[in-house]
Amino acid sequence: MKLIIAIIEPQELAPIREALMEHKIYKFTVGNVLGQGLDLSKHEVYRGVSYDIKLLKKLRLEIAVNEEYVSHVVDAICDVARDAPKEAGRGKIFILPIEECVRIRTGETGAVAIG
Amino acid sequence: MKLIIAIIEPQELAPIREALMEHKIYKFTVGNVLGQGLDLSKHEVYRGVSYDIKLLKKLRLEIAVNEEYVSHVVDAICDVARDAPKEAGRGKIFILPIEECVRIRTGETGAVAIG
Amino acid sequence: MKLIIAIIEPQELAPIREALMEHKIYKFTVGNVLGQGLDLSKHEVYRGVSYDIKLLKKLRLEIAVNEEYVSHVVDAICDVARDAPKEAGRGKIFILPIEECVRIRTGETGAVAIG
Amino acid sequence: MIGSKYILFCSILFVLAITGWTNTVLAQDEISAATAVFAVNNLWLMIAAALVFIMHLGFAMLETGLTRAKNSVNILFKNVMIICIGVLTYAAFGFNLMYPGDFNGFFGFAGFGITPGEDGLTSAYNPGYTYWTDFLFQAMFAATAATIVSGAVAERIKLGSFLLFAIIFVGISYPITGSWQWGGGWLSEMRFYDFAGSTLVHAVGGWGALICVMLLGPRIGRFTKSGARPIPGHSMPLATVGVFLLWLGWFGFNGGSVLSADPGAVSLVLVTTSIAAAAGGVGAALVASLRLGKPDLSMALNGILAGLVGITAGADQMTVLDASSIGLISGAIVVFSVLMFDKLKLDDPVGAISVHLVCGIWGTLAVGLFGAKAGLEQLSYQAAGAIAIGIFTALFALIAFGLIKLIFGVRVSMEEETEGLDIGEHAMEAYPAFQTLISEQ
Amino acid sequence: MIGSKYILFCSILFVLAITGWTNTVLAQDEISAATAVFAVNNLWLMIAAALVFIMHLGFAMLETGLTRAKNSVNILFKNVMIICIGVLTYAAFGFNLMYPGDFNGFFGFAGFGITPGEDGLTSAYNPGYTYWTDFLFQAMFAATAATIVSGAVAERIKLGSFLLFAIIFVGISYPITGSWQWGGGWLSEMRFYDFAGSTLVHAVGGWGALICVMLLGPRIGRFTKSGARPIPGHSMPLATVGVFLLWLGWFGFNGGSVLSADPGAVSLVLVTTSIAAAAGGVGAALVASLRLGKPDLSMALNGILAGLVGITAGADQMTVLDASSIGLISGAIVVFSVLMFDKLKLDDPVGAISVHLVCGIWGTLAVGLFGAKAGLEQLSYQAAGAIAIGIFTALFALIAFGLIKLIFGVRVSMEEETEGLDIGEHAMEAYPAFQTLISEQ
Amino acid sequence: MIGSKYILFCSILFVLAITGWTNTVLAQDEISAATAVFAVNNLWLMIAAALVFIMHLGFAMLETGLTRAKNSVNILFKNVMIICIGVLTYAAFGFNLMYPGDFNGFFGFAGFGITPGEDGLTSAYNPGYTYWTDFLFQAMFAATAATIVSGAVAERIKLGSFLLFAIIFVGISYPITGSWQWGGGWLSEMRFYDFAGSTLVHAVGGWGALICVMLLGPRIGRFTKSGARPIPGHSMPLATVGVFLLWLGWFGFNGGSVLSADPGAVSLVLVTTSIAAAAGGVGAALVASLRLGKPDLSMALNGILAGLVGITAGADQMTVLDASSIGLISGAIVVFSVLMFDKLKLDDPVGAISVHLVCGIWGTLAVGLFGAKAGLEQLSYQAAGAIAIGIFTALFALIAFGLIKLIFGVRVSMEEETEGLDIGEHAMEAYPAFQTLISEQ
Ligand SMILES: Nc1ncnc2c1ncn2[C@@H]1O[C@H](COP(=O)(O)OP(=O)(O)O)[C@@H](O)[C@H]1O
Ligand SMILES: Nc1ncnc2c1ncn2[C@@H]1O[C@H](COP(=O)(O)OP(=O)(O)O)[C@@H](O)[C@H]1O
Ligand SMILES: Nc1ncnc2c1ncn2[C@@H]1O[C@H](COP(=O)(O)OP(=O)(O)O)[C@@H](O)[C@H]1O
Repeated sequence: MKLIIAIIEPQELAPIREALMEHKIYKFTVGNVLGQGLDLSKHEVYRGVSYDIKLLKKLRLEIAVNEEYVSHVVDAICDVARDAPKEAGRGKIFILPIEECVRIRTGETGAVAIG
Repeated sequence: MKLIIAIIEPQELAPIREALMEHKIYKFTVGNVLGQGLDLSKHEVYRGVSYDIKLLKKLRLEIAVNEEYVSHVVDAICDVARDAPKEAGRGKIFILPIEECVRIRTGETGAVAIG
Repeated sequence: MKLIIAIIEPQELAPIREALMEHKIYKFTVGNVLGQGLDLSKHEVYRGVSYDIKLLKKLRLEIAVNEEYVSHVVDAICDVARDAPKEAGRGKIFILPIEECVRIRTGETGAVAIG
Repeated sequence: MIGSKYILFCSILFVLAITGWTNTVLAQDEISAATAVFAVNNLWLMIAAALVFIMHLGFAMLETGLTRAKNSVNILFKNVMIICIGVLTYAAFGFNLMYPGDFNGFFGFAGFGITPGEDGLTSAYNPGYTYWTDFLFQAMFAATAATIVSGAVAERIKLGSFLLFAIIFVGISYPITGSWQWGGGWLSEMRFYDFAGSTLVHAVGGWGALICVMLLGPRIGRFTKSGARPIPGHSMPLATVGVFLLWLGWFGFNGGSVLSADPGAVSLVLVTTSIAAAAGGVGAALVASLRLGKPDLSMALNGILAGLVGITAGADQMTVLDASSIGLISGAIVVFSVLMFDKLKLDDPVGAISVHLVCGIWGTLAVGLFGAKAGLEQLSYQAAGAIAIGIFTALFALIAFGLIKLIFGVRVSMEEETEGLDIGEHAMEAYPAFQTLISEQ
Repeated sequence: MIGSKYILFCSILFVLAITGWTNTVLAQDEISAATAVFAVNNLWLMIAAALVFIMHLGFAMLETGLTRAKNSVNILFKNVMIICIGVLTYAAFGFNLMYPGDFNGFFGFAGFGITPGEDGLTSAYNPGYTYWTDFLFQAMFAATAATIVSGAVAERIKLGSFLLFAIIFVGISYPITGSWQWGGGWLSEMRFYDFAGSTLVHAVGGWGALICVMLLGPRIGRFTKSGARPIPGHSMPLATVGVFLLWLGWFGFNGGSVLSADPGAVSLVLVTTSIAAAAGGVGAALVASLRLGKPDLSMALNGILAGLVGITAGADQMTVLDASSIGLISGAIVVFSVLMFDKLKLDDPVGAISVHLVCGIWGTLAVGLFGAKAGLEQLSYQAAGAIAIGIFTALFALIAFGLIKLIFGVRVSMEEETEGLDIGEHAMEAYPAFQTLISEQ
Repeated sequence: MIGSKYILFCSILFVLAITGWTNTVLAQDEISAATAVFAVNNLWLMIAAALVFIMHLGFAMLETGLTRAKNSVNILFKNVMIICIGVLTYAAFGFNLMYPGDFNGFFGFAGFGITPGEDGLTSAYNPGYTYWTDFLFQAMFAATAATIVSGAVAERIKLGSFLLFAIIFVGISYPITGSWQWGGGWLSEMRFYDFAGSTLVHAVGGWGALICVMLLGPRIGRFTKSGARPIPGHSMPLATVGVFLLWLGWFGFNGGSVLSADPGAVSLVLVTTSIAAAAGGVGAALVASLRLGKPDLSMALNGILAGLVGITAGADQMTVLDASSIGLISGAIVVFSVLMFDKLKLDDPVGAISVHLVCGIWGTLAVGLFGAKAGLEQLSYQAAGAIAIGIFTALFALIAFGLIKLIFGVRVSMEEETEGLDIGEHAMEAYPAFQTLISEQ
């Protein structure tokens, strides 16, 4: 079992979600984060002074899957990004090992619990 | 050392917190997330059109503990859930390995630093 | 590759960010969390009744790095904290193994993708 | 002194009025002057009605600001409906219950609907306003009584049950007690004095609130074994908007209650009203700072309202010094009262009972303690009036809300309360775009 | 009945006015009375102008509340600019287009700029107001027409193109159709009746909105294959503030349209206005509850506005019962209309077309169905007027907005729309401090 | 032209007033007319006072919106207290310092407290208002001076020190300079002209703000080595509400300063006021767009206020064209001024110094450049007055705030500033329910 953490652009959530569904991956968790990366910071202007916002709004996806699905998830996410212009700041995917997974409702554990 | 990530229903935070305290687990971190799972999406109505909200509000708990406490945490969380009706969407627990832990204040590391 | 998760005090983000930059670590992700730890809870007063806020506002940093940078990151964070008074509640660092890392934009993987 | 000038002014108006308008063509000189004075008076009363209207926005904002985000749609909806239903109910029967004309002094009813009589649009109806203006001003007043209840029962009451109670309360209870004094009933004959309604409006609303809160019980988690636990309101800016608008509206509430634009009387009332409001704010802020260590904004806001409610019964009878004293004391009272209701485990999210009931009674008594009417005799009338109206209103509310509780239930389910009434009653969120914090800690 | 008294009142004023002011020193008795009446009338009109001004804040809040946080700066900016540009444009040429004096009944222009004639500041100009008051009241009206459009096109229109359209619309289209009736043109001769502008202001704004929405297309994601998908507004408290302020402002909008402070006429108008608003709110809430299962706050709010727009054409002609019927029907209409426009895939974020166009037409026709003027003949005039003005305005908007679309484009880019117009057009956020939720689900 | 009519109107009133009210019974015809005119005038002044009152809500919202969420309770509390304390202080001694009756032209004091003299409630006191109305209108004015300071020093000043300064400033400094002109002192004899207070209110508040900002220093992080770093305000909707309410309030501020309801004079003033506001908004938006590339909402809002402050000194002296020019220039000035103060490292979160001081001086000078009084001589009086009052106020503020700084300190601790004054000074949050973003980047 792996935990896939993906930092993505906010507007890509909708297409990624669809791509995941096509790969029969229905469960995930998403949160708001700010990220600093390679991407150019944004300019905003306030009362005549423009300034850089260096921490940009990103989404952080968490998808726990069994081994065999890892590549599907990675592909789904990268495919969506591929359609869009190749600017910096498109995000990262980190894959971490999960030792155990529990479905709270039933107490089931392991591979069956994840989906 | 393990990192226990639990996605729970917002209203279960209070009882879970108490259950953890009873098991002498005092430290944890919690954040807002949205989750998509098995649970039926919610209906909301706006200006006469009802629509589904597919990403539901959940909380994400992070509890780092030494090995021996893992089962306590899992039990504490599952027990609370058990008292409530068995609907879908009660959430998941993921257990990940931690390689090292540092208490920022003192620089202590390892098992002593975690609590 | 390691994922460094640091729970820090909100006002320490700015100096930590600078310290990281000095160590040539430019990329990280940060989110809002609430934490319960050793630190005294805060008192707020509302309509004449004072009450404790036990979940305090913290920030959660995620920094993925290659092995050799781990100690830099830990040092950078701990150094900043060192300058400040030694009160409880300064936070924790957890280090987790990353099995794989993907740069979404290019599909690159592994050590090169992380930075 | 003012009183006599005011009476003089009114009697002149009345003389002019009678000789006036109707035989316009005959005596043009006199008439036009009377016409002008009537137009000024009526204009002021219309504007006063608009100002009292804006109090409803004030209440809506105050109540929304002092409660949780998850119940905001519900509170806004209640406040919007109260003014709508209030105006319609008052037109349908409330007005004619409150002003039944000649009656036995306890209960009278002049029939359904509103129509001006023959002279309804001239100064023969009243030297200060037309029939329509009269209705509008009174209707805006009436709806405030229900709004007061709305804040106290927020965050846990069933929408339907509340609206039902509001209709009965605005439509029947408020007009009946109102008729005792403003309708020319037995209290007014007894020489009870309540200039703009410390008792007739505010304490009446407050009694309704108290009874409902008692029958309803506190919000989940409000009182624990270890004592009261505050449930902070979600927006201090909204609460502040509410109080500023209420102060503004009170210019119409008290100023309009002069029932003419008489320069001396109205301007005095506006000054006493503002002085009392200011003193109430300062009083509450000071007491809160001393007693609780920190200057609490929500207490200062309640203090302003307390001062306003406190001066309402005698706004035309007080000197500036009287007004400051009444306001200052109101401000102090409200802080202690809020703490007391916490002790009594009566959960009033916005402090409505402290502001409107406690300070309403205080303001009523203050007419016997300060100002032109001060004296033991007057004080006894004031007490008698406050008690009589209190008993009637509390009983009425007890029976009405009790029956509603029996028949329909008054409280939303625990799940709904936890999740928020916005989703439960309206399937809608007030702030769908904002991340709200974990509220239950 | 009221009508005749009103006419009497006005003619007295006029007689007094003519004999009045100018030869002040000669005949002091008469004069001073006329002076006073003129001052009261003018005072009311000035206050009415201030109340109509506050409607612009109401619109700004309503539109902001019912749209997304990421477009708030843009909507606020548009509303701020509309009132600024509106007042200036109306001074530059709008006023003299709308009130050209003697003209052919279709189009006239009295020249650029505004200057009071010799008698402009006395009752010889008008027994109800000075030239300046006249301008101010009318200017505040004019700007509302553009504001109505602003809400319907929110969240996707280019700022520059919108402002250009607003200038042309307020400066040219609105005054021309306005001159047909209020300027003394052909419609007024035909005996079309539109007391305060159900057609002349609201339907005109609504037609503009409809055409723009058609040329602009819906917001991204608003209509999917599976049907309409709502895009919830981000702040119900702001939307509620907006509606309360609009109701308040309508006291000036309708009450000021009496064009004097005549006690009977103005107070009647305020009562019918409030009754219709209240009935509209109740009507919409009921219909929404029955039809959709839940009492929808945003529908109740729209219902109040619908009632207000519905009564506007005949506010001085209705009894209380008429007003409640008109309001109730308006409230029902608005709910079905919102659902209908959803079916038609016309995306109107705030319901402006349903409120102002649909209920504006309904209100205009209602003058032929209810109240003192009811009758088939009048109904036909009403229909004719509504149609004539509709055709002109729709065509004008089509050409103007069509040309702007061709030349400058009217729609922001897809990226900008997704990211929000605040960043795109203003490089600024409305709420930089708050965490907003993931909106695109 | 207007001036003369106005004087005629006033003298008639005065004659009527003297012959009027007191001997009512004898000469009923004349009297009643005088009564009516007096009632209208007084009514307008009371309403104007209410409108100026609402400016305090406007300021509260503007200041809250343009600062950070973590300091909102503090700013709201300051604004609530300023109006409360301001009214009380002005009653206690401010009013009698500002209007000492006959005095040496520099300093006079008519004693503590307020009581109307024998004629205080009749037109014998003043043909335009009663003593009470006079007090109320003036008290609302006075408090604005302190509110102006409040915005400039936001987000870092100690609550207690600020309130102390506000009391001294409203109670002593403002009335003294006020007495020089409006109290009939040396400036008024010199023929300095300041219709409604570009200098007497706005520049005075602005000088106070400037001195305090200089003694207080900028907010942490506002100026870095690489230049000014903006600290965005947390709510543009609140800021917009604030500006709309301020514009509304200015109808009373300027319109009420006619000191009667004279139709011509008041309506002209309302028109020039609105035109200048509109032109100011457009001017600032244009300049900001050209200079900075994007139409900045906060600049447009400041521009409206700049236009309003700019027209205030000569609102009754200008033509529509003059008013637009003054407004447009004010709008341009305010943008450059905000940028300039950024260069000077003077940190003014809401732009109060640019709006009130810079445009206050500009407006004062504009009386010598535009309109009926334009001329070199008048210009020199204007400059002299602006300088004299500036020197006095700046010195007063320097000494008062300097002493407070020495004795109590004026700045909160670094920790408190970082964490927010809401927690530090009030142990309370403005928005406890919402997730705020990481602000320090
Ligand atoms: N090593 C890292 N650790 C944590 N977060 C990262 C890391 N690298 C990237 N991120 C996150 O991903 C976002 C985009 O990264 P960036 O490197 O700019 O993208 P790209 O690789 O397309 O240039 C960043 O804003 C940050 O939130
Ligand atoms: N595989 C997963 N990866 C990430 N998050 C998950 C996963 N499975 C469940 N979740 C989270 O847990 C929540 C509840 O999951 P769900 O499967 O609906 O619960 P249940 O197992 O009780 O049916 C989801 O909304 C989601 O946030
Ligand atoms: N074991 C843990 N698991 C998860 N979060 C933790 C853990 N320990 C500490 N934290 C987080 O770190 C914050 C500070 O921890 P605390 O123990 O109070 O600091 P200190 O070690 O300096 O006393 C907590 O509020 C919590 O968010």
